[in-house]
Amino acid sequence: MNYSYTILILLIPIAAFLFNGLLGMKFKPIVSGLVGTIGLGIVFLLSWYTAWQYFFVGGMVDGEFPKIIAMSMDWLQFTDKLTIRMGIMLDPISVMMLVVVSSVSFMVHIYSLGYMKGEKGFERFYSFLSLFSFSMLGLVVATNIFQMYVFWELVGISSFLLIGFYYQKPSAVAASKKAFIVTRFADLGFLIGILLLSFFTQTFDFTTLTGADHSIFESGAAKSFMGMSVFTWACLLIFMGGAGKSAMFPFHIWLPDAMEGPTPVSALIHAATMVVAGVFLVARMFPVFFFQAPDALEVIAYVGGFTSLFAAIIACTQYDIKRVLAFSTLSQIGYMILALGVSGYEGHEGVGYMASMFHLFTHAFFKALLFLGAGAIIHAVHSNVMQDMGGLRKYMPITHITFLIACLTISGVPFLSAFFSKDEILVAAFHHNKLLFAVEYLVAGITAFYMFRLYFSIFWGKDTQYHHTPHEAPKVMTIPLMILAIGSIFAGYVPFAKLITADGRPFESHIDFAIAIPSVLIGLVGIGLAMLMYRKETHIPERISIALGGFYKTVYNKFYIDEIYLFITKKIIFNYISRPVAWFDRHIVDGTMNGIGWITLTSAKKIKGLQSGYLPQYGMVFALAAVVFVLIFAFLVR
Amino acid sequence: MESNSFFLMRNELILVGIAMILLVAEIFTKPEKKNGIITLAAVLFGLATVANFFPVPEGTLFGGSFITNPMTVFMKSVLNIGVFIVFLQSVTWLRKEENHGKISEYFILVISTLIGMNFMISSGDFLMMYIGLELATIPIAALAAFEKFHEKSAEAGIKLILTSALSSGILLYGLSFIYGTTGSIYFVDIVDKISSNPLQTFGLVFFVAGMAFKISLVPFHLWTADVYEGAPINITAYLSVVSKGAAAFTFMIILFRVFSAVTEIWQPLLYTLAVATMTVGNLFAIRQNNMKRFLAFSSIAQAGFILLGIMQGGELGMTTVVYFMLIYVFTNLAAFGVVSAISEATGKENITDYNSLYKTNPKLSLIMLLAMFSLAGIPPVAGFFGKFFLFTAAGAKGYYILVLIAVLNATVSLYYYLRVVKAMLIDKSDEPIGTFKTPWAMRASLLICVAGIFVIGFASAIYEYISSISFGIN
Amino acid sequence: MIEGIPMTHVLIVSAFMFFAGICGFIIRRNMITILMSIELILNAVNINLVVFNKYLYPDQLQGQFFALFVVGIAAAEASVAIALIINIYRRLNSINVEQVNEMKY
Amino acid sequence: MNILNLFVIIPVLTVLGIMFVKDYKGARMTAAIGMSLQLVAALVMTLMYFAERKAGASGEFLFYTDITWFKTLNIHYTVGVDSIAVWMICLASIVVFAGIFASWEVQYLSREFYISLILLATGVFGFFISLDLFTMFLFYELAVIPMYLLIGIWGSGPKEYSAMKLTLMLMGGSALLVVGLLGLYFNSSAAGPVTFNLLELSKINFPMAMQRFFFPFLFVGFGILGALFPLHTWSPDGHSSAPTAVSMLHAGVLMKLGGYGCLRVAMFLLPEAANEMAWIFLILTTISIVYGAFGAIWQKDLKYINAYSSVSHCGLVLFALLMMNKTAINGAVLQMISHGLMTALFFALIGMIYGRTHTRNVPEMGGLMAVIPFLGVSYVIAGLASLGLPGLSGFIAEMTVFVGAFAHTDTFHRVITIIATMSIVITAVYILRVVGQLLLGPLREKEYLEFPDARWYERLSLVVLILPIAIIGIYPAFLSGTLADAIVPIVERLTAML
Repeated sequence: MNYSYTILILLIPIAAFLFNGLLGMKFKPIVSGLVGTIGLGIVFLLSWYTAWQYFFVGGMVDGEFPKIIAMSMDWLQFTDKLTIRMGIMLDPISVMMLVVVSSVSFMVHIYSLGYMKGEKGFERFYSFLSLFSFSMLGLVVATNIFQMYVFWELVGISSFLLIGFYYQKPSAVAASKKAFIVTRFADLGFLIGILLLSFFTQTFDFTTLTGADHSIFESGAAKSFMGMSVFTWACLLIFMGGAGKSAMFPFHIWLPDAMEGPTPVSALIHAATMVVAGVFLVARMFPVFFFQAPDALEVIAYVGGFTSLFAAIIACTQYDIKRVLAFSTLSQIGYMILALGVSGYEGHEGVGYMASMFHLFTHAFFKALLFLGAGAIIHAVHSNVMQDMGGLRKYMPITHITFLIACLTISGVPFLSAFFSKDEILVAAFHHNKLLFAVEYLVAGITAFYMFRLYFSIFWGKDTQYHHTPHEAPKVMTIPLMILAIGSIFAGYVPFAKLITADGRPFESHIDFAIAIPSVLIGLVGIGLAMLMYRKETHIPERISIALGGFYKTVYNKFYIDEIYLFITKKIIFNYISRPVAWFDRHIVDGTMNGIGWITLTSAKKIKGLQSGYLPQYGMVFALAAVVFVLIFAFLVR
Repeated sequence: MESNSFFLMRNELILVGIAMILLVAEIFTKPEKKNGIITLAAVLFGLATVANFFPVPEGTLFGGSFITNPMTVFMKSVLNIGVFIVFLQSVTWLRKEENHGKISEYFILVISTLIGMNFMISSGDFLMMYIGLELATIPIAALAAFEKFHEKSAEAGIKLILTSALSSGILLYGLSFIYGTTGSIYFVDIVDKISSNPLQTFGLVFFVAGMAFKISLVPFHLWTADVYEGAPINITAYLSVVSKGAAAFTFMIILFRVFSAVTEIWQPLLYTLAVATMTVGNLFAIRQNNMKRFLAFSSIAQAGFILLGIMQGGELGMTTVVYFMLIYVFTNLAAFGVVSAISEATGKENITDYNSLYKTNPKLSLIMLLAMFSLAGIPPVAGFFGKFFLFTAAGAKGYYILVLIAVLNATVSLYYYLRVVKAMLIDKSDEPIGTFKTPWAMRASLLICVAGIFVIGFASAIYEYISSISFGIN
Repeated sequence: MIEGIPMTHVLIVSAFMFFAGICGFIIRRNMITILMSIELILNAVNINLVVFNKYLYPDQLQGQFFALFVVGIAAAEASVAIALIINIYRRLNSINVEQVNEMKY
Repeated sequence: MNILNLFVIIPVLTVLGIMFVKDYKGARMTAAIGMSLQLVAALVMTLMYFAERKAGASGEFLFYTDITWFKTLNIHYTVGVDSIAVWMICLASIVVFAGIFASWEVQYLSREFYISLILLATGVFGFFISLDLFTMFLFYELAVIPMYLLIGIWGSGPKEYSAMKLTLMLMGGSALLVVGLLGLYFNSSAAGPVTFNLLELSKINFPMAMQRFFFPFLFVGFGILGALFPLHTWSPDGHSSAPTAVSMLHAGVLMKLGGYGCLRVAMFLLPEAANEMAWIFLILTTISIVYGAFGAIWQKDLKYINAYSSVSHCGLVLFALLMMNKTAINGAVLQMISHGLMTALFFALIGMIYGRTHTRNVPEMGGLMAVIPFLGVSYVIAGLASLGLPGLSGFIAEMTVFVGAFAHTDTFHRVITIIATMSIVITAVYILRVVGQLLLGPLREKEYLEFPDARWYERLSLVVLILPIAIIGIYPAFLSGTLADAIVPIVERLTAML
């Protein structure tokens, strides 16, 4: 089976990027828009075709899905063994990611044609979008960890560029900077992890790392540092990178601010694709984690669980709709990470892995849908604060319906996609760790609550008077909404357990009603509460918030994590490190150099008396010197 | 001895002859024609300079008190070149009204000192050496006081004569002990009898002190700055190049010839002197504003570098010293030429007066720039080679620390040489020195200097020749 | 030569003269005196040369000749020096060496 | 006729040519033509070199020519190149070429300007081609001195002070070098003629005591030019006062002389001492890496920021050299080239921006991206290159260095490597800070609207610099794969006694 055509999946977007970036301003904006969109369309088709080929035509080789290296070229050779190769690897998750990324990206491209219409720098927007698609696709098909790192960085930079798209808006600039630096810091961990891992295993390739042969790990297995084995360290550091991109606690702070970017960008990067890169990374390295660093896996599980709860709580208090969505994204990704953390490897043990991927898949659809819907609303209302909205259902029916579907989906209402995936996650958690299960169970309820809080206060609630009546978004925007809605309804019926599993071998999975029913119930409770509080304009929310008092305030301010970071960066790094360093350099180091010069000059001034211009003194010096030298050399030196 | 062996002292005889001719010419030229003497002297001396390049057989005269070998001849040529350039540079100055009556005196005095120096260089015994020394010193005192109506000039003269008298007294006192302990004043006899007994060390040190006075090594240098500043510029140039060079050559030859047995005494002595000279010279030079005084101290510092070569005590050492002196003649005279040109034209002698000289007199300031770089030892000009080879000589002896000190001093010296460059090219000035036309003689001399500065470094043949004729301790 | 005077005594005398001369050079303010003390130094040298010659190497005359030359040159030196001193006197109406320090540092 | 001689002849001819032109137009034209020829010659030479290698030319240095100069001292004019030198020469000629165009508008004493600039270039080229330590040193000093005039006359700010400081510190460095070189020279043979020839010296195993004594002289002597902490302070002042082209050349090429010398002379010739003392200098370089980066965060002046980042990056070069394995040294060379290109690009841009805003103080500017997009984008590219974005040269170099450095098994090397990796985050911080304040955000002044975007010559010099950065970043193999022939012998000599 020949997959060499898959190279096009990478070439087309980069070509589009170069075209729009270098020549874009030469043409009418729409040209570059179309170039980008059509290019992505082709990629979209290719990806689905690939998926079809891989899963159903190529199928399984002796009972498991093979890892196919579609193409591979040496890029940069470090040592005889360690070489970065640029290539394309096809295996269940990468193919799945191809589908997700290309589909969402395609939708966003179409959608943006309407949303960004008339914006200054339209072609720039599209070139960045293409760049992002290129990097993300390159990331998912990476054949080795260093290639992944390369594209990882590229993804980071394109996210930076897109967040800072409105570069004359200081808040946007700040947000983009924050996003880049926070993730960059996390990537440092990733890099060191790679260095460690690659040094001990002498390879970058995933096929070798995740292969059945574990002999490569023997050299390092014995070594330990501060009580943890080398590979635990390596895996934790690598996960640090993942946590950065996926905005896991404590690296989550950049994601809410990232909403400064244009809404389609938020939909694409900060909901569906880039932020799940961390999940993908862990999934990609799963065997390494599972066999070499189980305790790291444990840590991952707790980080995921904590983040999901933490984010869900904050989400209940936010008013900026995009921020609410951002926090919900955090908490959903928390789910996925946790699922990976609690997963096993063999057969049904690996249900967590499967569920995580499954949820990633479904989440991509409904979260993208939510964001695009939000985009449509903002487009209509020219604001993204809840208080300015209400009763929009009359004005924009399509958006309303699709948004509702999405909300229902994320709340885990039966027979919508997320119901299945979330159920699997809960199952995995339940079998592994009761505490985490309890957390996730709770989060399911909270999720339902804040999503419907959002939904009701936008589409129902008070009848706001708009100075110009909101209108439904144009077709080019609504069509993607509908497509995604369909996706988020039916994505759940994809038989994931048959396709994407930890060990590549399919297994039987079935809805565990013992867990499903309660989770549905708590979801409904959440919805009910939200309806009670926000269906009509009531005073319950205020009273509750007043009742909670300090806690509410803390939550509203996102537990002051940002402030803590600000303190560390601004105060510690700037004032207590960088400034002293600068001072030290100017005054001590440089001072020494100038001091030498100063000493020379002053000594020159001091000794000028020697040259008094006074003849007898000359004679005296002369005679004395002669005599002294005689004494020295006639009597001392011999 | 047969007459043609006088051919061995060819250069001296020629010089004496020139002196005589000038004396006669002085008598038989009318007062208004005196300027002709300048041309005459220049031409004659040029011929003499050229003549001295022709090879001479080795040999001795007067029972070994006068020695001639290729090296001495070459050294004399170096001095001749220097003097010739000085003559060219002093034309304008001599044409001035107040010097009108003293033209031939000038030439005769200079030439007689030169004769003295020649004798110093080829001397085979201390008597000859001493006579040469005095002959080379006393007229210079007169020359220093040449502009006798200028207070500074007079002061320079008196300072020079008194201190030099003192120094020669001390030197003689030392020599008397050498004689007393060895029973001879002939180098060839002394050399076997020299040991490191205190009395001879005493003699050696006093001798070194006396020579150090001529080469102006710290702490025997104090007269230098005052005399250089006071004396007329061309005399200063002459002092700083020719007389210093001659003294250095003699010093080196005698150390090699006579005191070869006691290197363990004079090498550490020179070590000390070198360090002191370079350091103190630099420290004083940093502060100077008067160009002549500045160059005086810079030449003191340069003398310190020369010692590095002398200390090596072998052929390498002599080669590097002579090579360096050759370069130094051109370099330093270029600097002095510019100074004197400016001083003749405008009477300004301070570094601060040179501000933005490049605007008005680009050529002069470029020459000055080259001279400064060459003095500082910056490639590609010759100074770099001269200095580097001196360091090599010191390194050959394993004096790495000394080399380090020397090079660091060179760095310091770079500071004040660059000060001049800065003044000329960078600093802005309200009333810069106006554009003026330099007379032909000065141009010619500067041209020669620049040619020398550029060529000598790259032309390794010169170096090879010197090293082929140089000799070391046995 | 005088019988019974050991060489060392003479040498001591000359040494005294030498250092007297040095001190004179340093202490005295009158240029003529300074010149005289230089003469003192040179004479110390002469004594040395002659004595060495006479006591140690009686069979040759190098030292004495040297002394003669020294005397001669000293005369020349003195003449030039005095000329210059006179010149100074014309300029400053004084031959006090303290006044001759216009150039310094 | 050896092609390498061109690299001395062309500049000299150019200088002579400039002497005979009348106005600044002629001068800059002559300079441009000369340096274009130089660039062409460099590329041709590179092709020839690798053609010969492919043809199986063995021997450490190709185009080897040896002419006796000072016979009795056994000083020769010896030239020859290996792949490192080849790439360095390419780098130098690119930067010089770009520099000429970046300083296209110099009119005050322009002839003198171009002459000194090209003299500087001569020194650099001569340094890279020469194999005789004497000539090498000669060219080294020749390269350093014109800096004084260039900064002092055409500089800005406290130019006299900076120029003097820079010159004196670098000359102090060469003072150490003289001692070291003489040490090598006189220990080069117990009997028979001593030599300055690099090849012959590299065959000798010097006694340990001698190595211990002279290695610091050589390494520090070159290290000063490589901005080795704490002797780097000439760099911020010097760069900030220097005119555009000079900062480009100096940071881009001249500072590389330091690293190159450390590798080629200090470490290659005195391997045991290098191994023994590596740890001291490793600590120092680690300090300069982090310290430079932190120093850059606080600066307000664009050039200061860049100077400090140069300290950090050049620190990385020395750091990698001292790791003494194939990968790390490979990375060091890559880092030299990449840093050379991107820092030259930076300084070129700073000069152009300064030419428009007449200030280099970051807080006084803002929102320039909107008015001068070409310069803005180029600046962003330079910034991304310097914070190590994949697809640009910086990433390649840094990763190679880190992988190489990490190949040491002991904790000391591990720890300092990890500390060194920190720098890439700090770099990101200050780069983005500048980009954010300078280019992005709202337009700060009204009159910015009149700013013209890059002129043709500015574009040319920028593109010339950006292209190689991108090419190296996208297809590094053509560069990093070709260095083996130069590095292997060095590494073998360095690790022989371990």
